[in-house]
Amino acid sequence: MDKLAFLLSEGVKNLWRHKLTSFSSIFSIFLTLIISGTLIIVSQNTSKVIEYLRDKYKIEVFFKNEITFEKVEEVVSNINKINGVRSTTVISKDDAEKIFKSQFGEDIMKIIGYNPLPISCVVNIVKDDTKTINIASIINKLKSFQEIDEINYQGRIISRIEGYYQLFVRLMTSILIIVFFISIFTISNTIRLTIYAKEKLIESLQLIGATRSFVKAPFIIEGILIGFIGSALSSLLLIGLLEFSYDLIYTYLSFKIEYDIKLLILTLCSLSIIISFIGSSRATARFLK
Amino acid sequence: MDKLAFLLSEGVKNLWRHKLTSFSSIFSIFLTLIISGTLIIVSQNTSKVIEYLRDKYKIEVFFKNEITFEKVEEVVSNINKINGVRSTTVISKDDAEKIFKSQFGEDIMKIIGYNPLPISCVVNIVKDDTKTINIASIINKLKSFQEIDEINYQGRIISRIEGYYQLFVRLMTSILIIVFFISIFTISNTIRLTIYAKEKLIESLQLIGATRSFVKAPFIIEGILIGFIGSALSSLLLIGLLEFSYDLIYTYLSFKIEYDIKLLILTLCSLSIIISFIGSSRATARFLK
Amino acid sequence: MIQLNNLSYTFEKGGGVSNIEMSMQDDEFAFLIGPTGSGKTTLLRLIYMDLLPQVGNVIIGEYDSDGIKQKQIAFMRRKVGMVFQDYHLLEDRNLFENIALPLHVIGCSKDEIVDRVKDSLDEVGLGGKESHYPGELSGGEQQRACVARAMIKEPDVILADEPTGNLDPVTSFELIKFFEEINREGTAILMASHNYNLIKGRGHRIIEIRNGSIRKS
Amino acid sequence: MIQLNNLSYTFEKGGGVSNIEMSMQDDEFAFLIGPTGSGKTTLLRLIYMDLLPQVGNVIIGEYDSDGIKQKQIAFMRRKVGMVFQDYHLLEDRNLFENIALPLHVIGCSKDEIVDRVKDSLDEVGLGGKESHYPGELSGGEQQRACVARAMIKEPDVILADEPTGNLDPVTSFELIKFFEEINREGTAILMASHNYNLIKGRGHRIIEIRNGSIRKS
Ligand SMILES: Nc1ncnc2c1ncn2[C@@H]1O[C@H](COP(=O)(O)OP(=O)(O)OP(=O)(O)O)[C@@H](O)[C@H]1O
Ligand SMILES: Nc1ncnc2c1ncn2[C@@H]1O[C@H](COP(=O)(O)OP(=O)(O)OP(=O)(O)O)[C@@H](O)[C@H]1O
Ligand SMILES: [Mg+2]
Ligand SMILES: [Mg+2]
Repeated sequence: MDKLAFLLSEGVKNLWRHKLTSFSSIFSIFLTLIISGTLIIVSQNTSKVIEYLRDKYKIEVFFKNEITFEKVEEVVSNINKINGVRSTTVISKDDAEKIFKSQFGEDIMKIIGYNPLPISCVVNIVKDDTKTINIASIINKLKSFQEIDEINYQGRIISRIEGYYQLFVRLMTSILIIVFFISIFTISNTIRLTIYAKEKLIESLQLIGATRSFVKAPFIIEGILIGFIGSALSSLLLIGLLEFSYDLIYTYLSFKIEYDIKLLILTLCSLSIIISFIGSSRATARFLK
Repeated sequence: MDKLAFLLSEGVKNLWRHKLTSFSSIFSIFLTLIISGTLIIVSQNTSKVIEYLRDKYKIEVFFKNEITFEKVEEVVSNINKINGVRSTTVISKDDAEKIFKSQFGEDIMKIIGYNPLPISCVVNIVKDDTKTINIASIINKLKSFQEIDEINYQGRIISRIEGYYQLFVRLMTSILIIVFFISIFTISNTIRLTIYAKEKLIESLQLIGATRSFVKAPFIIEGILIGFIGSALSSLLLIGLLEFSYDLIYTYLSFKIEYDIKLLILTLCSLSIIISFIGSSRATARFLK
Repeated sequence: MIQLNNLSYTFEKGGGVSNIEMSMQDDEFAFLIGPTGSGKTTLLRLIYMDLLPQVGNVIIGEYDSDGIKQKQIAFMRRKVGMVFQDYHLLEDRNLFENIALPLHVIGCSKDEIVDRVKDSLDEVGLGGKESHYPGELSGGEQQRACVARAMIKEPDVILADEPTGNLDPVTSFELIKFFEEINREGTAILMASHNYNLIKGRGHRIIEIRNGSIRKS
Repeated sequence: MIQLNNLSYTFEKGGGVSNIEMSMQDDEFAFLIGPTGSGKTTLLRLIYMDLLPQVGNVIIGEYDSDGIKQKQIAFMRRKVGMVFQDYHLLEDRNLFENIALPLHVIGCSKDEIVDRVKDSLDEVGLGGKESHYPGELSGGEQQRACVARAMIKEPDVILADEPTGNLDPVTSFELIKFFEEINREGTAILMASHNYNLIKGRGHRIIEIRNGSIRKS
């Protein structure tokens, strides 16, 4: 017990003695964990985000002027059967009139006495992210309807956003890998500095008959402390940020972030233990013969 | 001469001995200089960027339907006299017809036999960044014309972009100030570590009769070396990036970046000298009594 | 029991010891003498296995240097008290902490450590200097601290390298008497020294080393 | 000329020297003796102004400790050669670099440094060990290295603190003879020592210090 207390206090002293380098290790662990935490949350929400984005997909279809509303309804029911189409919303001539008003600031009925605008239909795409959507094939199928005059779609922009999202995930992953190794490196560097500063102590301990594990223990403890502080800080920040942004995002985008605090903290802690353990063993293995 | 060579070689050895912490100082100086370099370039281009953005400002004015083209021309010449208006472009009924076609995929002439769309006019705003524009007052003056039916303007979005630009400049400046102090701090920390490691040497030198400046010299040299490496690296990166992005930005935005390489390098070098000098004197003053 | 069989060790830059053949009983008190640079310190380092022999082997108690593991060396050293020629005191720990270190290593309780450190400091005449850092002790006081540290774990063997170099004749004489007392209680002592006056006529075995070889034993 | 006027210095934790009144001529050779912990090292530290007196003052050559500036202390020290009890050799520099350091400080040229270091190492019998680091030298060799470093700048005064503690009698005797030779060439020497046998009957002045005060001079 007293031996353990001794080793622990030695570890804390080591940490404190090199406050500044310890701080940089804590910071790099912190960074690693923030990034991995973000990635965990992102991956938990990926399907929801893609669903959310696809919800905004729409293809606008304009029908020929002579087509009656009944005919339109028939065509729309066929459109609904196309693979990849989730739902459709028909925009009647009255709806179109309102859109015209908002676009041009004019009441078309007043000007020409009747409504020349065509019936149109908004085609919504399936939201489920497990299915990859081939917009082009849907467009081709729509074009095959003789009743359809023009097809407008913003699909390109939105699938580009989806692409950005995936790029972001991939980028974060690569950054995560980089900062992961940087963390290991800075931790082992910090501990190496401590080992340098304690050269005499280490030598004396070995001459006195301390086993290798006794000599190593304070350095391993130092590393674990650094890891612990880093993971505590990053968990706090992440949870704080989540709590804060949850309401914000819900209010502005009506998107509910999904997360599991227990899983998050657990993952961060185990990651930090892995990093600090590898980092400090690397330092002690290389510098304590 | 031999004394100088001795002090110089001591300085280089110090730097080399703490490669890793030296690296972090070099990196923080590098960061500071990259940010200040960016700010210098940004401030040299501010007026051009604002001019570029204002070039995209426009206010759309719709005339009442009964107003003749001659009357419109008269009104437009009055609009041109408004303070803050640079130029105007009249959009005739024919132009409006084309816009309608592209929006609705329909030829309005074919449908109703005549063109019900109103004449409109795009009002451009002065570009000169020395004048701050009061969009609201221009709008009010436009509203006072009886011939005008509706006014559409994106001014808000674009002046928001201008606001973002200024926010960016301010943000960068604050970050600059922060990293500036972080740099001084990390340099003095690095040198402090060297001083710690050289405690015995310093003590021995003082006991042998070395003056304080002789003892300090290698540490100051170490600091200046760090500063020099940092400024060389950041100058190289900035110039490389500029050369690369100049063509790119010109091709895509037809915007020519203005910069003065000599001024840039000079500023970066003097900044790095200031930082490393303050940093190393701080360390030596505090830790060499 | 210490036994050195045909022991040789040569440093890369020259110097060292060669063909050392020697043995010591469990309760023996022996002096190791020889001119400066003759290999006394090297021989002692070989015995406590700070250096491992290039030729021959060292047997100390149950431990044989042949193929010994790091862990066993640590355990062996817990039974050997060493007084280093260059003290090896830790500059950043005070006298109390320096002397307590060997007890932390073997895992004593806090109370026991306080008691034993106090006793051993009193024994070497350093009582009251517990809070001094090594730099705040005189040369002779540092040397006695080193003796106290070697003694505190009540070792089976004491290897002392020039423990009186910075002591005045009176204090040196007291130290020898102290060593003799411990020896009588059953601790083997091997002490390297230049101080012929102190050594001679005390009836202990004298081992002379010259140029890395034992001359007479 | 060294002159100590009513000198006192007490450490925070106790110990030190008090009311020291003493003077030495430019060509004198004096021994400083006293039991361990009596204040010999403290007195020498006061003379080379590593400690500044709390009461009284030290005059060494043209320098007076009263209100002296850091820079002047540095210049004073260039004329004083010091042999430290704990050597103060730099562990991470080899023997050559250690000995050369004082010459770098006064700004000698490279060639001169090489020549003078070689000569002074030969003088103390360490020729050929230039590339050894302090940890690779025996205790006595380190002590002689320390003597060489003190001597290399041809000082006006040599302050030697226990320079024979790790030397065998023969080498110690040689060192004293060497000091006497230097002294005959006009260098003042003040040497703290425990080794009464070495000192007595050589006709030099002996200053005895006990409990921080000079007893007889
Ligand atoms: N690590 C080393 N590397 C190279 N040579 C060494 C090393 N340690 C000692 N030597 C050399 O080996 C020889 C014997 O050294 P040792 O320290 O054993 O002498 P010693 O008898 O203890 O002398 P002293 O009485 O001066 O302490 C010396 O010439 C020394 O220079
Ligand atoms: N820095 C210090 N702080 C506190 N006490 C000190 C300090 N230096 C020395 N002392 C104490 O002052 C007294 C005189 O020390 P000093 O080193 O002058 O003795 P010395 O005569 O050189 O002894 P030795 O022969 O053992 O070297 C000792 O009791 C010592 O503990
Ligand atoms: Mg030795
Ligand atoms: Mg002393």
